[in-house]
Amino acid sequence: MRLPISSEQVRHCRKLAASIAQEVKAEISPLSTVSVERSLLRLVGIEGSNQESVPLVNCFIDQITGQRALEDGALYWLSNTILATGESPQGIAERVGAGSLDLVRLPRQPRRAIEDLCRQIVQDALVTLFGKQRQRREMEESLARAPSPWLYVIVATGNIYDDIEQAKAAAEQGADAVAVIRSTAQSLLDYVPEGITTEGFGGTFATGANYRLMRGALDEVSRRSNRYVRQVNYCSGLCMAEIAALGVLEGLDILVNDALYGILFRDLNMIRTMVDQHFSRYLLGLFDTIIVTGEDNLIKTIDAYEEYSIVLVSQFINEQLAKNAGMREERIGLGHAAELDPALQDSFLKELVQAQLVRQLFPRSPVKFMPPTRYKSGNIFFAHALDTLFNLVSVWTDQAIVLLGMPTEAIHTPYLQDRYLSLESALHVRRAAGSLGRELRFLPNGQGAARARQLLAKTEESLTRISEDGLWNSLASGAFSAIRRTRKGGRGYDGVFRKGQFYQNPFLSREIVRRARRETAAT
Amino acid sequence: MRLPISSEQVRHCRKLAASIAQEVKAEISPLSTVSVERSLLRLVGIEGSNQESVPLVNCFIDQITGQRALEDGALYWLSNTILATGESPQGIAERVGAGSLDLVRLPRQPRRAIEDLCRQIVQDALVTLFGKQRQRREMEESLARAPSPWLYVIVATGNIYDDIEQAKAAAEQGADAVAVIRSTAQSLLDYVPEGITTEGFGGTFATGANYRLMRGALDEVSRRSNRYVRQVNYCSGLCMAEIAALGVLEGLDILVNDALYGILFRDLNMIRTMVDQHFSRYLLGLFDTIIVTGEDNLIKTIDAYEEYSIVLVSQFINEQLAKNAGMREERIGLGHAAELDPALQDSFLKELVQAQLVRQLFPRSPVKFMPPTRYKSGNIFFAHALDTLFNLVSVWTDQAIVLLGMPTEAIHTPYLQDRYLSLESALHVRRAAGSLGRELRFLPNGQGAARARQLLAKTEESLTRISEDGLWNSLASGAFSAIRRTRKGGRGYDGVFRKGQFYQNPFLSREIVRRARRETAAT
Amino acid sequence: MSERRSFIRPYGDRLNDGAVQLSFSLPMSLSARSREAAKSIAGRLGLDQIRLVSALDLGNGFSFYILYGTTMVEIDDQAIHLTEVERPLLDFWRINQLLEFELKKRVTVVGATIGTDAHTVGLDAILNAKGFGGESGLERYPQFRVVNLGAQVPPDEVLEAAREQRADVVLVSQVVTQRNAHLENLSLLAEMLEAEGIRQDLLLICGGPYIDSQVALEVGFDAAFGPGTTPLAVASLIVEELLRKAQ
Amino acid sequence: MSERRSFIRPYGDRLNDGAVQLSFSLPMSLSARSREAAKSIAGRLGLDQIRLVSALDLGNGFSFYILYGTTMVEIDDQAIHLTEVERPLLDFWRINQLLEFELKKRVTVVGATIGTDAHTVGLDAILNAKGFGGESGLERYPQFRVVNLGAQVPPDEVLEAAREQRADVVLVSQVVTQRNAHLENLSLLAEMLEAEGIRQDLLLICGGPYIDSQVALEVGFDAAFGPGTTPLAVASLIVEELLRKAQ
Ligand code: B12
Ligand code: B12
Ligand SMILES: Cc1ncc(COP(=O)(O)O)c(C=O)c1O
Ligand SMILES: Cc1ncc(COP(=O)(O)O)c(C=O)c1O
Repeated sequence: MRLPISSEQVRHCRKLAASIAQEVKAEISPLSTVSVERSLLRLVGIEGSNQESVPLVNCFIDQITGQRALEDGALYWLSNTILATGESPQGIAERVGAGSLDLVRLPRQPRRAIEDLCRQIVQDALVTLFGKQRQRREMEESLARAPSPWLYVIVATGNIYDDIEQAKAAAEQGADAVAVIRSTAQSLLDYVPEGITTEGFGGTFATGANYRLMRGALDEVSRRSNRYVRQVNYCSGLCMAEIAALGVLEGLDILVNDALYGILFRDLNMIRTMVDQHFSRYLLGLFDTIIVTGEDNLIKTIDAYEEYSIVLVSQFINEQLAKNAGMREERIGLGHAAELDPALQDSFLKELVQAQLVRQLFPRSPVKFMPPTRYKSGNIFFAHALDTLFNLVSVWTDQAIVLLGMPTEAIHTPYLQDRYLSLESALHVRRAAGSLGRELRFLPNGQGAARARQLLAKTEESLTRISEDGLWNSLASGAFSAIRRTRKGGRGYDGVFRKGQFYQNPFLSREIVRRARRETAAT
Repeated sequence: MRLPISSEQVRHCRKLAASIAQEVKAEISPLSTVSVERSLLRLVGIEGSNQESVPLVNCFIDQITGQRALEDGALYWLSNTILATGESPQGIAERVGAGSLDLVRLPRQPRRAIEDLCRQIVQDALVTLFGKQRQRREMEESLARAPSPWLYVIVATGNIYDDIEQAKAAAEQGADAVAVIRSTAQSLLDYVPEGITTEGFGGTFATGANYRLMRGALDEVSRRSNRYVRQVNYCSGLCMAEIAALGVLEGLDILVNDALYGILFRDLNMIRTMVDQHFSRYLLGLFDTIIVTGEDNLIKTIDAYEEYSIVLVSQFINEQLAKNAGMREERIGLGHAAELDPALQDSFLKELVQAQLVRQLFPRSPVKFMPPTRYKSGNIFFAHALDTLFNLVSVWTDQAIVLLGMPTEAIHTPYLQDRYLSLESALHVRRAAGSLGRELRFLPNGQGAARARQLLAKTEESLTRISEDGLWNSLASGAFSAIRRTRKGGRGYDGVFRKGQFYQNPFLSREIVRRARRETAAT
Repeated sequence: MSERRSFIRPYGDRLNDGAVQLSFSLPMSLSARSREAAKSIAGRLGLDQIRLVSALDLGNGFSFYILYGTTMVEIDDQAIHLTEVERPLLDFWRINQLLEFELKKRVTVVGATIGTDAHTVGLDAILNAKGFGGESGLERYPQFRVVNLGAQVPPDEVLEAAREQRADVVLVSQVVTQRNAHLENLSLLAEMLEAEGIRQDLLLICGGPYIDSQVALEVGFDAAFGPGTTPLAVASLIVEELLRKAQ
Repeated sequence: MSERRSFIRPYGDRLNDGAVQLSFSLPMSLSARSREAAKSIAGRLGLDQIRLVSALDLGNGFSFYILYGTTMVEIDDQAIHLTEVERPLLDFWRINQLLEFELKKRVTVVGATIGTDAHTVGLDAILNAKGFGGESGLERYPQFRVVNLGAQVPPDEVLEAAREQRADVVLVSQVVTQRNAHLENLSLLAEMLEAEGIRQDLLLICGGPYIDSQVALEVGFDAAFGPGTTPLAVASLIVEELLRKAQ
């Protein structure tokens, strides 16, 4: 059911986005951030927090930052310390956390030895992680395949134990992916809280321990119901890179990871965010994790019909940034949403066209489609009707991942039964309308085709302007949903640094990665 | 959004149905029934009942039947009595009702005088009725036009006053047509109850007085909301012809009127029903009233997917029978329904194809589409989702009249708020998807097209068999939903009679009708 | 996790939060007053933390409300009194065996939908060979003789048939329940059978989607079946009860 | 037909039938016992003629119920106590006129969404020139000076701004109410303003879709606005209250 659009124009959009992304990459290559460094420490196995509940990875980075030694990076100082003291990474981190070890005061070891050790530590870490990944994929393959689209629901009680009960129920009801919504504004924290949490606002904190509990629960239902249920969380905010590391460590399947979200909607610094997103995506790409982007946010506060093309603009940019970080298209789940005002004439047709256009522009992406939220009211019956139509558009246009709308969207974070009702409708539509897309065609000269062409033209125009101005200036001039951000403004800029001459990050080395893969395969 | 079907085959189906209808007409032409005769009395203005609450028209017909004088028909005896006594029709009927007048005992007046008087009475009656009809159409035209499809809801409290409150609310909520469901099995009564009624089971009695009250109420909302709201009732059962007369007298806009329903689902005699349906349709055709047929019933108890073609078979037959009675296609609202099991794979696509096929086979018919009922459960949320999909199919395939499904279908006759929720969903879909049919095409070789061709072939086959066997034998052999009826079996056969040599019914005279129209136009 | 604790409360977002959803219409136009009235009603039903989440004008002086609230009501798991008995189901083979070798007779079942009710699908699901939910109906059981009178049967015809056919079991279906039409029909039949002195010779069973077991027993029935009933459930009960009576 | 009578009961199919729809989940697997529990809960909420119309297994030891029933509760139309005041709305012109010539000052309004709440749309609807529901926001009124602090503002920053800007009115929005997050934020702000001794110089108003007026007044606010509030409603209240205070 293809829309008649110009493939020439699509190629041009992609080229423009690639040049925008390329410019960003060039600027951020020499940079790293505190979050990236902490993620490296997590990847090599450091976990836990000190007596004041400060995560050990933060203690470590804070110490070297305080000593103005951050530029050499976490792995340099870790290796140096191992060589100097013979202690384990975790042991070292614990002593740093307790305040009984001063990293920078130790004598600097020979550069060559440090480099070798770094490579060894990283290779070992990669072998462990690749091994875990292999086990997970084996488990997935041992179970029946989930039909398409995947039905994605959220749990958001604030208490991980309640989340787990509800996630298990949702999985049994037919959910293919379950996301734990984060406690509001975790994006703003420059550390990842530790341990199991039972209090949160509008959601549950993302912590390694919470991830692990949920993973266990979902694995249990997956096995029981012979259907692999995917675990989702948010990889955004000041700890974007660290969350990516945790995601990889704890075996998450999908992470919500958007290059622009933090900048636009959390007022995070743009340079910081770009560096963090790059490394987080690099990591997720390495372990073949799916990311989904957050373009729904772009049309939550502006006219979603008139300004819809901003979604496409952001998708093209997100795609190229992720590809630059080494991800393959099959893992870049671009986001979009059905947020048109139901009072609009032909709103269903318009949503259908928009959804099909996205599907067609990014044919290999596991696109993630999000439901109506803005125009929902407390009328749970009408909300359910709207969601059912949304489900139909999703199935019909063959979206890959569908976040299900809730009848109580305008009331509360979903109750147990709300999720059931949503899944029931979506499962019905998936069964009832699975072949629709193969049976119907758009008229080449209808209003639908015209809308698609108009959207693509507008997207091309915006991408042209952004590629001329560069991403930084475009963010400053309000090109995205009229939000303006300055280059050095926003939270987290002080966590960005230029890598020094001793800086080490062998995770980026193709050579080490290749060796680790070979080693994993051999075991 | 046309389905690729053979127009040759469609023409053949229509020809077969025409021959079936023609055979019926030939057999029933010499016949009349007590119901037809009572309807004539009603048309010339007789109303009310006697002290034992027996309608005067029944008293009249019962008396001549008792005297074995039915064969000459009601109008003969009425005119004879007028000539003999100089009394008014109503006065005569009242005396008959009171038992103080013996019609058959009066001396027979000259045949010519009787004929002339009959024609005069009928012409006067027609002038009055054409006048009423004109007023009604003028009112309709003075108001804004209802968008398509018309949204049709039912009220069914059993109490006409409650019905009126609910009908007015529904009209204000956006209903275009309101039907008062009848108290269960009124079909089986061989009289039309009289007066205003406040008790009924599963519905409200159809009476002239109830019609009048509802008409007043709907006219009031129509004017207030500048939208003509149509009044619907059931014209079926042993009083089919009489109800048609009442419908015409009281200005109803739409009557549910099916040629086979009474035979199959109420075990009424087939000859009786055929005579009644013919005259009822003749009358309704005269006053350009819309009829809607009841093919939904055919698939309520059989496999609605495997046996769907019976709907099409019945539609072709209903169409030809109605045309034989003088109706034009624009007033023959053929019925169909979305009753597929939601558990069926691709059920949405299948419903879409079936709905489109009906639309295409009967392009000028104001087809009436009915919602899922069989597979609804007490889960009002899922029921609402199903109805929303049904609404989409309705709008998409451009059905003319859509009976709205209720979230509480499996629970109770609709509550006030149930109708609101249904209308809300349907109004949304009508606005949101109004252009869909103009934007999309079926693939010529998809499973949809194959289904359409298969259905048409099966229909042709059945019609061929029925036209070979004749309708009577086919009804006996279970050709319709496996229900078997014998020619002389079922209720009401004793009310059928062969018209005698003095029999009079000038309503059937083209000449009289033409004169009446001319007279009406002149005033 | 199955039964968690012995005191049970509604669960919305957390164990024991008591969350409940409510909706109803009022015969008032929508206004601040009507919204207040809606909240008061929820309050009088004992709900706390009431949230009026939707208030819609229905036209013609009516309005509709959707509310959420919490209730402190809790049910003692141990004290739940079952009106609906969860009977162990026998199987097809066992049923016929028990009838043939224990009860030692072929059982005659007379079935009908009574009054003006024309809904046959439910009763047919139990009686017709075709059955329901993948199970065969009673006609398929060699040890049952089924006489299905169909729909719209007046109670006196049921009585007549029961006597003529020497019925062991009478099965009646009632689907239309608006204004309690079914209760009149059911009571009337039970009374007639009693009056004719054959009530004690029969098992008298009714069914239908809106039948309240409690009420059915009160008007004189031996058992009542609700929505989703399968032929096996009915056959099992018949065998059990007939064997009990025979002892 | 508008207000029909002075005692009001829910209406489903007939005046005074008291029909009510209810739904909730239970932490029990679906079974005859759980269905009974659901019916008992409806009974304990005071419903009669309870019909359990849907009982669904939610998996993992939970189940969901939809019920209908009737209630005898009735509300005395005359005795409805309005918490939500239906204030006569002034118009744009009249508001500016009153401020200019009666109150004789330009009113400074400081607005913010406080705590970690990031929902700005609601407050912006009231404050931004663009407005809401076809009405202009307060920025468009010549007699209002609007300082919109945006979202995620800690209460102490609101206090600071109120003092610095010499605010006449403080408007706070709270949308996230899960676990009563908003109540903590609102109380904290009210207390801080009190402690700093500037509470009495201000009109303190909050709003948001799930704010309960009653509770807002209890924690120290002068007024609260719910879903669908228009700028005119807020402006009218401000004028009225400031004039009253000025007297
Ligand atoms: C199909 C249907 C019809 C068909 C019936 C065809 C037929 N031959 O049966 C037709 C179109 C004729 C029809 C007509 C009417 N219907 Co009807 N109909 C339905 C519908 C859509 C499905 C019923 C059904 O077949 N269910 C499937 C069967 C298998 O389920 P079941 O009946 O519950 O039976 C199971 C159990 O209850 C139990 N059971 C049932 N009986 C018995 C008996 C015994 C002894 C036992 C052991 C078990 C048992 O076992 C069965 C298998 O599990 C329902 C709505 C719905 N979705 O439920 C409305 C519904 C039942 N109908 C309704 C009404 C009002 C009518 C009419 C009266 C409307 C009117 N005024 O014209 C008419 C008139 C009919 C009449 N005189 O009774 C209402 C009843 C409202 C109420 N609570 O009182 C309903 C609920 C629709 C509505 N919301 O208004 N209907
Ligand atoms: C848009 C939206 C967002 C956007 C917000 C964008 C923005 N810049 O505002 C984004 C995507 C960022 C977002 C995020 C979240 N959201 Co949000 N969001 C919504 C949504 C879809 C619409 C809200 C809206 O804009 N309504 C339109 C405005 C005009 O209405 P309003 O707010 O009611 O305002 C009117 C009145 O209430 C009143 N009013 C409001 N404030 C004030 C103040 C004063 C002084 C006055 C006088 C009047 C007044 O006047 C306004 C005009 O009439 C709702 C669901 C829904 N459909 O309602 C969820 C919803 C509000 N969000 C919710 C949640 C939980 C979140 C998150 C916390 C989830 C998470 N954990 O990540 C996040 C985090 C945000 C945060 N830190 O607060 C929940 C809240 C649940 C609850 N009851 O606690 C909701 C209900 C969704 C849900 N069902 O879970 N959200
Ligand atoms: C892309 C994206 N990332 C992250 C989040 C949530 O994270 P936080 O509230 O911590 O910013 C959201 C919320 O909707 C989102 O859309
Ligand atoms: C075609 C048709 N006529 C009439 C009726 C109802 O009338 P009665 O119950 O009196 O047979 C129905 C009910 O659904 C119907 O479908």
